[in-house]
Amino acid sequence: MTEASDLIANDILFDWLLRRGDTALVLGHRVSEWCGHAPALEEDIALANVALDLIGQARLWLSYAGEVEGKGRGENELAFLRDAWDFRNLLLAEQPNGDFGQTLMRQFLIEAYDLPLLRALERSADERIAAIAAKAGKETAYHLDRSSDLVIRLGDGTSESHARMQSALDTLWPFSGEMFCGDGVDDAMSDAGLAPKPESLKPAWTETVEAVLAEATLTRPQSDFAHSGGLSGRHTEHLGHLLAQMQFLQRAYPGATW
Amino acid sequence: MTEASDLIANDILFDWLLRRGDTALVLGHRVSEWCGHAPALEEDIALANVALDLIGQARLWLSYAGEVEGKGRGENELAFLRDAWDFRNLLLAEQPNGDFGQTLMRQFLIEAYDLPLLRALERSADERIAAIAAKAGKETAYHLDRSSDLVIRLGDGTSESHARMQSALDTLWPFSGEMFCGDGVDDAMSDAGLAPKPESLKPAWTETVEAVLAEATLTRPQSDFAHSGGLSGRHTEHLGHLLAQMQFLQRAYPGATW
Amino acid sequence: MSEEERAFQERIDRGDKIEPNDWMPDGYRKTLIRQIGQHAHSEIVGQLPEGNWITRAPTLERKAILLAKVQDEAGHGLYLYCAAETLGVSRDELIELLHAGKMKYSSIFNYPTLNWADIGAIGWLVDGAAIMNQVPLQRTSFGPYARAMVRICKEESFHQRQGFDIMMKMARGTQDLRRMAQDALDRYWYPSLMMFGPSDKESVHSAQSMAWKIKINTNDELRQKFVDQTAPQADYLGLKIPDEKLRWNEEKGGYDFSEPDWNEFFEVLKGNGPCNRERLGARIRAWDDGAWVREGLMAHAEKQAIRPAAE
Amino acid sequence: MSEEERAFQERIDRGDKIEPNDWMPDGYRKTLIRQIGQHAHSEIVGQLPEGNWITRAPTLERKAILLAKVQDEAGHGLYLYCAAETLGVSRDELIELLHAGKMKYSSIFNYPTLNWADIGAIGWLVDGAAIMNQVPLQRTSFGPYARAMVRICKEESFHQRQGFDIMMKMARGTQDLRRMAQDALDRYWYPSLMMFGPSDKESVHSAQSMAWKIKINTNDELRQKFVDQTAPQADYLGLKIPDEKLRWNEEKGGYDFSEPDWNEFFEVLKGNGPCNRERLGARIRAWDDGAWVREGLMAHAEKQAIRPAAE
Repeated sequence: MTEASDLIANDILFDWLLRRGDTALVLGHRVSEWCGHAPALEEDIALANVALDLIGQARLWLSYAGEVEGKGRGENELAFLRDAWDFRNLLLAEQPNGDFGQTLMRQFLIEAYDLPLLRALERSADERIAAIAAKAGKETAYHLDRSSDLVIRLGDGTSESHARMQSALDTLWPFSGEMFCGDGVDDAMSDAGLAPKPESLKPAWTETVEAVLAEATLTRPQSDFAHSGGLSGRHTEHLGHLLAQMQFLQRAYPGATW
Repeated sequence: MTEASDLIANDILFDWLLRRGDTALVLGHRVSEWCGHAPALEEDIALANVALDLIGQARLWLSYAGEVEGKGRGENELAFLRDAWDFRNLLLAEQPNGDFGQTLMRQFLIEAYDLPLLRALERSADERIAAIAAKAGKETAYHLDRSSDLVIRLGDGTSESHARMQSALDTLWPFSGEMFCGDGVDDAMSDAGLAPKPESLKPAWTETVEAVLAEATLTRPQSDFAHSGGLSGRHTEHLGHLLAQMQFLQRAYPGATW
Repeated sequence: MSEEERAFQERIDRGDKIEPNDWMPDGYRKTLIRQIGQHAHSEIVGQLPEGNWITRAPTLERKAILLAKVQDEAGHGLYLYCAAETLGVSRDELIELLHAGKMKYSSIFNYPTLNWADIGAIGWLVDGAAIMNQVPLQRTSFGPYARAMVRICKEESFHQRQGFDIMMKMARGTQDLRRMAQDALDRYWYPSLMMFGPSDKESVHSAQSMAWKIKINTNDELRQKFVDQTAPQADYLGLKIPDEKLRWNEEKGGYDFSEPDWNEFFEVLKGNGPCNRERLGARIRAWDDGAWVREGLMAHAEKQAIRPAAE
Repeated sequence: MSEEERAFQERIDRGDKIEPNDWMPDGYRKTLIRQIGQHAHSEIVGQLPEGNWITRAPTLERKAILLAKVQDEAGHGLYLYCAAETLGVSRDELIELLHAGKMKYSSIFNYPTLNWADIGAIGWLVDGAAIMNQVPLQRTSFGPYARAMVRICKEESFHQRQGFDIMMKMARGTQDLRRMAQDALDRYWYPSLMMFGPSDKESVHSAQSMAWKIKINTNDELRQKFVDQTAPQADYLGLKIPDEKLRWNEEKGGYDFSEPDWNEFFEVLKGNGPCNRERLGARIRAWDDGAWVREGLMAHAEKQAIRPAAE
């Protein structure tokens, strides 16, 4: 049985696992903020389901990260006792929910990336990564089907729904480029056969996004300017506020068993 | 020199001081959330000024409370290291800002109570209380002038501004009765000549409120139903979220000197 | 009583299930619509107090469990609206009545969730009381309602166990956590007792509803059963039910206990609960803010309907 | 150059102050409106990054100091809009231009405040750079602007000292706090250098502005002065300026240092800074949400104006 730790330095693998886990955690948190406030009962159920899957994925990635780190931190220590600068999630994941259109567009843009990423990770030289990816991939395929469908229906709906979806796309587009900015961590993971280079996922993402936007009668923004920083801990101002809520109990009652 | 501690049990005085300090703190926090987002530059300045005065008052009351408690807690320990159930502020103070009209109405209803309260406290048998009240009273007189004036102008402005002010009044009115619900703490403070009974402040408050509402062409709600619980630590759901933000740094970095 | 009514009552007395296309008295239909609709609304509004802690759940596992629970509740709402729809009223109509204040939801959801133990207390006490109400309704005379109840009860007992598990962790935890657990019990005890409604002696509708098997037990019977079940659980947790009069009565084979403050109950019903304005306001805001989404989906469906299939 | 223009330039050369009712060239007026307006906008937008930490300030004293500071900034905005108004443009017109993206504010406020030390760094570095720009403007040729600057500079130096005090507390605090301080310096150093603008060699407006004494020093002079002042302060704090090339140059009597990334500067100007969309969005939202308030106050004033005084 191959183990990643034979192939790569632990701190690099740890960092890479945090990127996965933190993105799922922060995105799941955002989606969970909708609970009870969605535009229709079916959406309340669907959003809760997405949040639940993402929190589940976060637990798998973060538990593994904690083991790799080897300092005794588990999923909860990593989720609740790090400040924003130690989070490694994509900036896109932490963007506020905005209206339902903005939440939906954020999910679509990330899911269209996550799916090819997870598919590739199923072939990781590390069995643990491959197993997590296989489980998460099934969930994400379902989420992406759903978000694609809704983006199409709301993009090609009323003039108001079209305008809102276009505005959501324009707002979030500059945060999409970060998904494809590989760095040394990604290179090392790729060299070790553990993960694909982020750049390699761009064609699949672009294909999905362009097909859906076309059917949704939405216009892909011209600029390819991309915000970045999330993967190295430079976040937007939103993350700190999110964590202040998320971490309150663990911070206020250290050492308690819940 | 008379000292309260000769006249009353420390735990009662402590509780009473927390009511003053927590109300000022939580209300000041709410007002400070407006920073940079007010409807006009003059309002940004005025709201910052109100917040500043309230935080200043909170510091005086809470410092005194800490001394009375005698367990080494100062203003910061009391502000940042207690959870919601140990806060003793009025529920009205923790209500969300809503639109500018709701913030303004909240301030007016509390200031119309605080002014006669502080005037009475200037005659407290405890010199420290009297001194704090004298300082806070001057500030509050100014704030009340301002909020009364604005309530009148917006109540008797456009039909939209009238409707918004009326809605603010209707929303907040059920939280105003708590100000006049005295309990054993208040009785003991009153018996010791340290503070007035809350009930005794109702005529002055009613007079101010009715005069301003009349000029503002606003209708006083019929129901006298009153929410309560703040003074004994049963708050609304809002306070926990407010504290999660406010206390984050002190909780996340215990023992640091800022 | 007309011929039809007599035949209808005989079917019920025999234990037959009434199905949507069967003849039924207007009063039966109306009562059921009110009861099922109110139950559906309660599931939906009930998402809000628990939702208040999803973003602050203390561990990822607790967060996942709570999310799953709230998702179940939305699902229950869905079954129940479907059951109501078989009686000829649409979900949107019911929702409009809710938003207009013309239909109620369970008053318990007008109480705030103030610490994490409230999530435990809601599972333990509120879901516990709900189950007590609902288990007999699995045998209710209206088929779709009875079948929805079977499914709902199964999930609710699961939620109740999870709630009890939270309470247990907290009641056996640090001093702060024990204090939270006791605080939650103190606040949720009487509102839970109120969930069974005032004594049936004061209710005019009860007799008819019981004849129709829409209501199976009296409010007081269920309340007693709830107290008898819950009091030993509180003991087991080492928590104190906030009732000085609570004690085992050997003679009646049940606990004696204090009545909740029915004035408070009627105040909350009138709109003066701690959170009425907020709960209904949140639902109305969600509905209004979501109007463009529902309209967009409808417009798209209409476009699709008129497009040639080949496209 | 016309007779009037020559006389105007002579007054400036003599050191006279130009007052609002004096004759002035159109270009002088326009340049001043742009410069003062942009400065006013910067004070207003500048409330936002600091406002982001008011609710999370770590002690009550720090919260009060920060509130007072942000209040001062709104006050500065007010003086500056008043100074601009003397040139014949209203505050509302200027605000509309800002919201339409036709006037700028200082790009530094498009950077986020990510930890509490950023509040220190803004005081120390951003206010420090602002003062460096503004102190000479106390001698600018336009009277109302020069006078506004005197008042503003006094308050700004106070803010700078407070910012330095925060940095000092953190740089000498726990390991986490030291890390915050260094992180803030790392992120704010180059954006602060950018505050002086690109080298004047590339600026067409600079020569004319200097002749008119609207601009007193070149951008490069001020940037050098800023680095020379700040580098020893960083040493004193035990923090490391993120510039490998930074070193004292005995010969020129100043520090050598790396240029900031001017591509980033132009990207931020174009709207691609980390927070452009949010900052401007927040201001527009505040303005739009406040429309009813401004309209209400106006309507009331009109009613008062037509009411008999006796009322």
